[in-house]
Amino acid sequence: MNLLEIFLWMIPLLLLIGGVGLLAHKTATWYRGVYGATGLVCLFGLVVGVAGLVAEQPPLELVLPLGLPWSHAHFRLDHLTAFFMVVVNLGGAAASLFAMGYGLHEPHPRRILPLYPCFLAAMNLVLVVDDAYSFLLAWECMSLTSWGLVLVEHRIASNRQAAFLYLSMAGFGTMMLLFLFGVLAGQAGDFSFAAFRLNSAGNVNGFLVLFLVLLGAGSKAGLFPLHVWLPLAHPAAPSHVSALMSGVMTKVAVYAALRIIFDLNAHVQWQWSVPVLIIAGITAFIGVLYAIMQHDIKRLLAYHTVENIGIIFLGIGLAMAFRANHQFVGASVAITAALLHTLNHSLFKSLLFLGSGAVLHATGERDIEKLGGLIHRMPVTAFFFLVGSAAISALPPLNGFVSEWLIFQAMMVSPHLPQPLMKFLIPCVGALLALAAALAAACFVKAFGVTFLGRPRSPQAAQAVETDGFSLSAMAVLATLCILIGIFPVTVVDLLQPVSQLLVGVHLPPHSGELAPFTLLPFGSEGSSYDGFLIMLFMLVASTLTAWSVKRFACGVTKRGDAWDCGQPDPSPMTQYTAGSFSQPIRRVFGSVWFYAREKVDMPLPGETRAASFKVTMLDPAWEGLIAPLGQGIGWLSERFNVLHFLSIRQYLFLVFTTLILFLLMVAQWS
Amino acid sequence: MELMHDLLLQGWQMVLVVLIAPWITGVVRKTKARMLRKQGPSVLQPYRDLRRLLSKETLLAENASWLFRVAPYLIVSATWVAATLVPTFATGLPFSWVADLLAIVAILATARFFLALAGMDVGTSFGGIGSSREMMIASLAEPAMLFIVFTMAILAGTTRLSTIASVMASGTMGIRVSIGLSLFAMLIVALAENARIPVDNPATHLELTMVHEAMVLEYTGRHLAMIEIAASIKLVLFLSLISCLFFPLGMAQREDGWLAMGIGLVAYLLKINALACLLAIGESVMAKMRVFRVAELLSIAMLFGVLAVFLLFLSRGM
Amino acid sequence: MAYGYDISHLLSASVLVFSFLLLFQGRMFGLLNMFVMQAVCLSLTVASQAHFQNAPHLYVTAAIALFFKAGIIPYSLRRIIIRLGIYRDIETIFGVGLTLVVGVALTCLAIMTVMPLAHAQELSAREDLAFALSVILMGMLMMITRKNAISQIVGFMSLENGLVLAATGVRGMPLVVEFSVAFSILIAFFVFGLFVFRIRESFDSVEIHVMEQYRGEKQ
Amino acid sequence: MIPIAVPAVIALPALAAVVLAIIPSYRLGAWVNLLVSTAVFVISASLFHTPLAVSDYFLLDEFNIYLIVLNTFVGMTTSIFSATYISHELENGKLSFGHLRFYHAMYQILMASMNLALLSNNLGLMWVGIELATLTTVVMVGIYRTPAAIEASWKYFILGSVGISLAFFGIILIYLAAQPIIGEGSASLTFTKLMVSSAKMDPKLLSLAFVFLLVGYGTKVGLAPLHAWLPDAHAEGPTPISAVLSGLLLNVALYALLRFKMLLAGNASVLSPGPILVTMGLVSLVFAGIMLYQRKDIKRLFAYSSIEHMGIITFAFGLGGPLANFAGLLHMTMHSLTKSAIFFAVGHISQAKGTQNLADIRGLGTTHPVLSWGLVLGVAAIAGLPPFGVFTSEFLIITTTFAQHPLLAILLVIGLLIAFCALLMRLQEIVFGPPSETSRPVHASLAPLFIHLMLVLLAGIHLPGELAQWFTRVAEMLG
Repeated sequence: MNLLEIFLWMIPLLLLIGGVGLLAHKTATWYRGVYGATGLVCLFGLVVGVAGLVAEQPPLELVLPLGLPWSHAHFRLDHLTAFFMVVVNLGGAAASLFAMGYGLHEPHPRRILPLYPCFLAAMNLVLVVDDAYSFLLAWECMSLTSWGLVLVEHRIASNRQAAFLYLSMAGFGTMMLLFLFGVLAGQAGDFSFAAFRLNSAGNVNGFLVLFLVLLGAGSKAGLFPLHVWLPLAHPAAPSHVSALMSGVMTKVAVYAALRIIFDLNAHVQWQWSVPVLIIAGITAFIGVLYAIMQHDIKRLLAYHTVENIGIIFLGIGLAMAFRANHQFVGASVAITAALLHTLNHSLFKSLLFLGSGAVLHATGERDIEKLGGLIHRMPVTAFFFLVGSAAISALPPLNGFVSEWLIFQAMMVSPHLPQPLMKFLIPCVGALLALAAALAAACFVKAFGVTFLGRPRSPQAAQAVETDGFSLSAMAVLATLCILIGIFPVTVVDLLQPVSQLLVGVHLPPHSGELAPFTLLPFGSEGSSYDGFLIMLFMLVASTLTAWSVKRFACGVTKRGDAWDCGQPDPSPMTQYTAGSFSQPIRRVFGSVWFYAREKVDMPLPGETRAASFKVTMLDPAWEGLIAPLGQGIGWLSERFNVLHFLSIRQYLFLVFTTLILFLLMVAQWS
Repeated sequence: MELMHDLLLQGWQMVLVVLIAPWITGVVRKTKARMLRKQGPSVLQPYRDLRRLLSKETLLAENASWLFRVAPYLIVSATWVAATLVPTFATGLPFSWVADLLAIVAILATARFFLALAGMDVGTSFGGIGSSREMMIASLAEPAMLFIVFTMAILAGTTRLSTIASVMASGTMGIRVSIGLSLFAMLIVALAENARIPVDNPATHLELTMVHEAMVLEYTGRHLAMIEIAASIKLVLFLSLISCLFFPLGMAQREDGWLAMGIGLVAYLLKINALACLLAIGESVMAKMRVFRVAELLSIAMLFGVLAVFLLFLSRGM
Repeated sequence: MAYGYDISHLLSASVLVFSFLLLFQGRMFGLLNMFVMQAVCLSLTVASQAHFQNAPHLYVTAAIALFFKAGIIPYSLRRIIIRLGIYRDIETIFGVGLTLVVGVALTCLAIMTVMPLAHAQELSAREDLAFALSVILMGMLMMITRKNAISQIVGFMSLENGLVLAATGVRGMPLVVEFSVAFSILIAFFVFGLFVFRIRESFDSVEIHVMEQYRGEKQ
Repeated sequence: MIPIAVPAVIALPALAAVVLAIIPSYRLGAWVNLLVSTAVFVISASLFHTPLAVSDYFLLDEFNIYLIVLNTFVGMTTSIFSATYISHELENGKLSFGHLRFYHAMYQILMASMNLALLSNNLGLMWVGIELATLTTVVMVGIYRTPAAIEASWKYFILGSVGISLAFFGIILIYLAAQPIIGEGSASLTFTKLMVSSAKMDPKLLSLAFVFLLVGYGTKVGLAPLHAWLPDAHAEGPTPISAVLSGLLLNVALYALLRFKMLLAGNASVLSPGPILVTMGLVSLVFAGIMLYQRKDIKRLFAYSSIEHMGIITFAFGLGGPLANFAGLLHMTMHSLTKSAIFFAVGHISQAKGTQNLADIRGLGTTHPVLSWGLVLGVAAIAGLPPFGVFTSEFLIITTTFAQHPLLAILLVIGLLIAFCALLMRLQEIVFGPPSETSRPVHASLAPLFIHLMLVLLAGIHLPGELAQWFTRVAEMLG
């Protein structure tokens, strides 16, 4: 049995666990058992993934007599697949571990149990299949199972709407992928990826392929303007599933994009990178901007997923531009950055979603305006959430910074691209990325500050208790990985090089520890460099020194007293800065243009007794410009056409008659 | 031996930035006072302030959390590390490759992140105001900073600071419009990052105009001392950055002997003192802006950054 | 033989003429009378075809046409009309004039479609086909333009007359008798259905639009 | 030599109809119905082991052998469903004992006539089969005698009759075209003989004939704008009949249409039926998709969905070529299984909730979990989601269309998406959310529902090689 065969056994195993989940009794043991088994299988998949990534061997292939009878189901395990196996199964294992505790507190655990392992199975399957039919099959199963998971709390109307929008968009994406495979298959009708690789060398319209990838995989990943479903659907699912959807499923979409753009398409042209870069830049920017405006913690996180997908696609776009111009180092740096960010995002986004799940469980609230002060009640969760927040805000020495740094480094060499358009475009996109990173930091100061710091804004928040050990250990694993990758990025970057070789045809030389063992040197020892480990070390030294000197020289007495607050402390927690007021400056600066944000202040004059009011209205450009008109258009059409359901028999006969006359005219004309 | 030399050199710079930080703050204050025809406190007053703060008891608000107490250490260490990695009197310091310009900016962002969180910890309205505005200003300063980095990277082919400084010092660049534009942008960014007029007024505690001061309102005693020193170090850092990027005169090389190092040190001290004076003069002649005007100021910085990059394509014939 | 064709040809043309007259009729009994005339013409045509084609089974068809369409059905319809007391003018959608114009246009269309058929077909067969097609189209036209269920049945029967005309006009068409039986059953169904609905008092009228109020899904 | 099983699958149900008409006990009637249906299925399945054969009146070739098995299979499962369904209607007082005798007899006549239409080698016989089936269903649709049911069946009847007549005229024209070549008599109406000599026939006459056949049989298929009878007939009759209508009768009518398409394909200079079919298919698909949004009745909803799928299938056959034809055949099979499964579920639902009104069917997932799993899976399947077989055919249709005619593919996909969203929206309303108040337990056999879904699922995951070979051969025949 080779790795691929071993890996493939995971799929029926997970499905089997799903079947067991269907029959599970209402006891904690059963729940733990199902989640634990799922987690173990994922862990196993993780091991296989790492083994596949490390192994220096040609891609493994396998054909099973499934699917379409003339082409069968093809499976293939190469380094790209192996890398994404790691991403998927790491997220899966962590979420399962979390769910061993959290899953018990869910109001309807038995609705999740059968679908959860199947969802993971579908995601894993997407990665290994090597023909269009099986790919779409797995792809849609992934949508379908996650749709079921979004609907777990189906009595809430907004969840149902989210689920509807989600599956509709998923359907749209699948159709686009169908087109795409239609293009790649050409007239021959051979749907195996191997045939696509051959075909694409011929006269396949590459731009069309790219366009369809952006629509098909992009809608799943959450690229602007097809992201509208994402911030609605991801938060609606139970938190561990949200973690999977945001942290992992969007990565499967990235996988699809990478596979199609770089692997199934023989020739990448530089022009293709232009739409990718523009869309990615806008996605990153608008995602984070919208996130800042959110008060629902899970929705905020979901919008950040949109942002990070933008960042990943920036890396992809850069890689395309460099590869098309045969600037292979740049391409390799860019693709490494995209891959690393994929991994990083899956880690910290899962971590944050799990943290939000813990908060949700402890307080029953997702609205951060009703939270506050949780750092006292849930110190451990708060710490892990802080790690996640810092990581997603791209702060050194954590992992989020490393990948963004690599992307910036790739951008720094973009002036070497021969096309003037690229020279001008990439710095602008870079500015958007910088803006997005800074805004992300602002957003997480808000998210963490309002949720965990300050004073509790509701009784639920005041009475929260720390979450259970399983949940905490899942978060601990992810937080540790965030820190480790931040400190030792070199190891991961070196691991990613086979994937880079596969995608852009070159890889960065392995880091030899020329300057120091853990220095990241994408352009060789003379080029730009970054060493997270030493920064961490220096910061440790500096803070130790500081601490020592403070201990040595300062007065050690610490007293507790009322807050100062310029001498006018107000005991009511309502006087604290809220999430809405925190985001107000940024909303004023950016929101009025992008979201048509309008503030409506109603301040009673002195002497009037009515309450003052403050209202903010915002519109989502993608929603207002795309989804809403579409929905209205179909509604309008259906109302107009509905008359046809209420005609009289005579009128129906008239329709038949007219059809006949038309055909007769046609025949007369044709003769 | 080599290693000892390296460590010593790096250690010296580490100590240096801390040592001169209060001094520079003192110089700025003194100059501003003189500009206003006031006597002003001594240049050494910041040192005394620190000692006074350290000797005082620390008063924590009732619901201040562990984060509030940890944050000052983190802020100091992050700022300190960042400042250590910026070339001051010599380029090519042994650990100069640890962090490039981007990473230094990001390390400062880490410090700011925790400062803003600390501002929100006690749960007062002023803390929130400060954090919110600080993050808004930072988010606008960052893209402008990126364009400066871009300009430098195009000129030097890397974002590693010591290489940039050597390239700039070598004089092969000549004087370019792009460099001037990015200097201008850099100045604005530096003003914004260090909470100076016209973006913020470090001297005021007038409620509605505070940004930085509002965040640290609840800090007392040793914690406040650390916040203060961190702010001073950050000022030194930015002055060093400007001097190393735009005026790399007299900077020593790693291999140079003690004499060159000495000259570099003197040159460095002169440069940053001069810059501090210039800063004070600038602050005196400008008025503080309304918070939302800051966005416009920073967009101008960004615009200059963009122009700098694009002009560079033109002038280098790329 | 040519002479024989001329006769049947003439007869089938008269069927078409009666189709026009059906369209023209404004009163119930007049409509039924016209239809009886058409059915008689049809059975004569069929009989002549039976004679000239030497196809005795067509006599059966002729007999069925005569017996059924010129006899039983009009009689039952007349009974219904009397029982329901609907002697009124028949409501048409457009005016009679316009209906006739459309009828002429349909005849032209029928000729246009049949005209280019291959020359291998005998000329008279082509013309017969054109007549039959016109009768069919006009039958449909009648079903569309009349609001009353009885005139719809008459329209359908007229349509079916066209079919019989076409089927018998072709040499050696098998199963014609069976077809005419099947169609007769179909029409009986129609009439029976009408009786049933009337008897069960589900509908108070044979005006079709009244029945449409009972649509399962209300607008 | 025609195997004895061929006349048997026609005669046995016909005989059974007579028997059923005189059996007084409805329970016994239901059992006999079930037994006969099973026996017919077994007999038809045995046809797989007999060689293909042709006679003057019957034809057993690759095209119809599978359809006949499908037909009898769905007939069998529907009779299982029908047994429990009908007894529930009896308890409700919606039907009387007399009605049930009539119902069971009619059911067998319907099966016999459809089998006749499928197996006949003679245009006339096929016509008779289809018309008989139409008339039978007309009667069954009106069986509840409610005004709405009578309206529906009256409409079905009138439109059906016009369709019958037009199709008959088409047959006369075919005969007219064939007669100079093959000669007089029934030989000129025999498919196999027509096929041989279609190249020599007058192409214009053939084209004219096809137009009439298209409008005539197209009415039976339910292609827009000839579809008007379909939604109401599905909604107002007993649900087993809706299942048979959607699952089988539409297929049979389409089969007839395809036979004529094959005939035309043999003649090079004839009017190409492809574009016409493609247009009608697209119109039906988009139109039905749009109509789905305003539906207030659960059975009408799925009836429109049948129109939509007939549109897809017609589109595929119109497109032609081995892959598209393959997909069309597969889609025919899958739609037949899935849609009848959905109607099984819908039947139970409307009994459980006591209404067909969508607004009153809410939160089924809470009250009837197993049933709603069935419905969710069924709708997911019919909406073209994997891993169900409908997805397989849509996959093939869209990919092949996009490679050849991108514009058509875009239109197709727009229609599919419109329909998909509508079905999804309604499904969520039915299954999820807080439950509506009235609901009763249903004691019904869900076995047919899940058997069908299993088969559809199996086809999605692994399409059996024999089936694929059969489809491929027929696809070649269709040209």
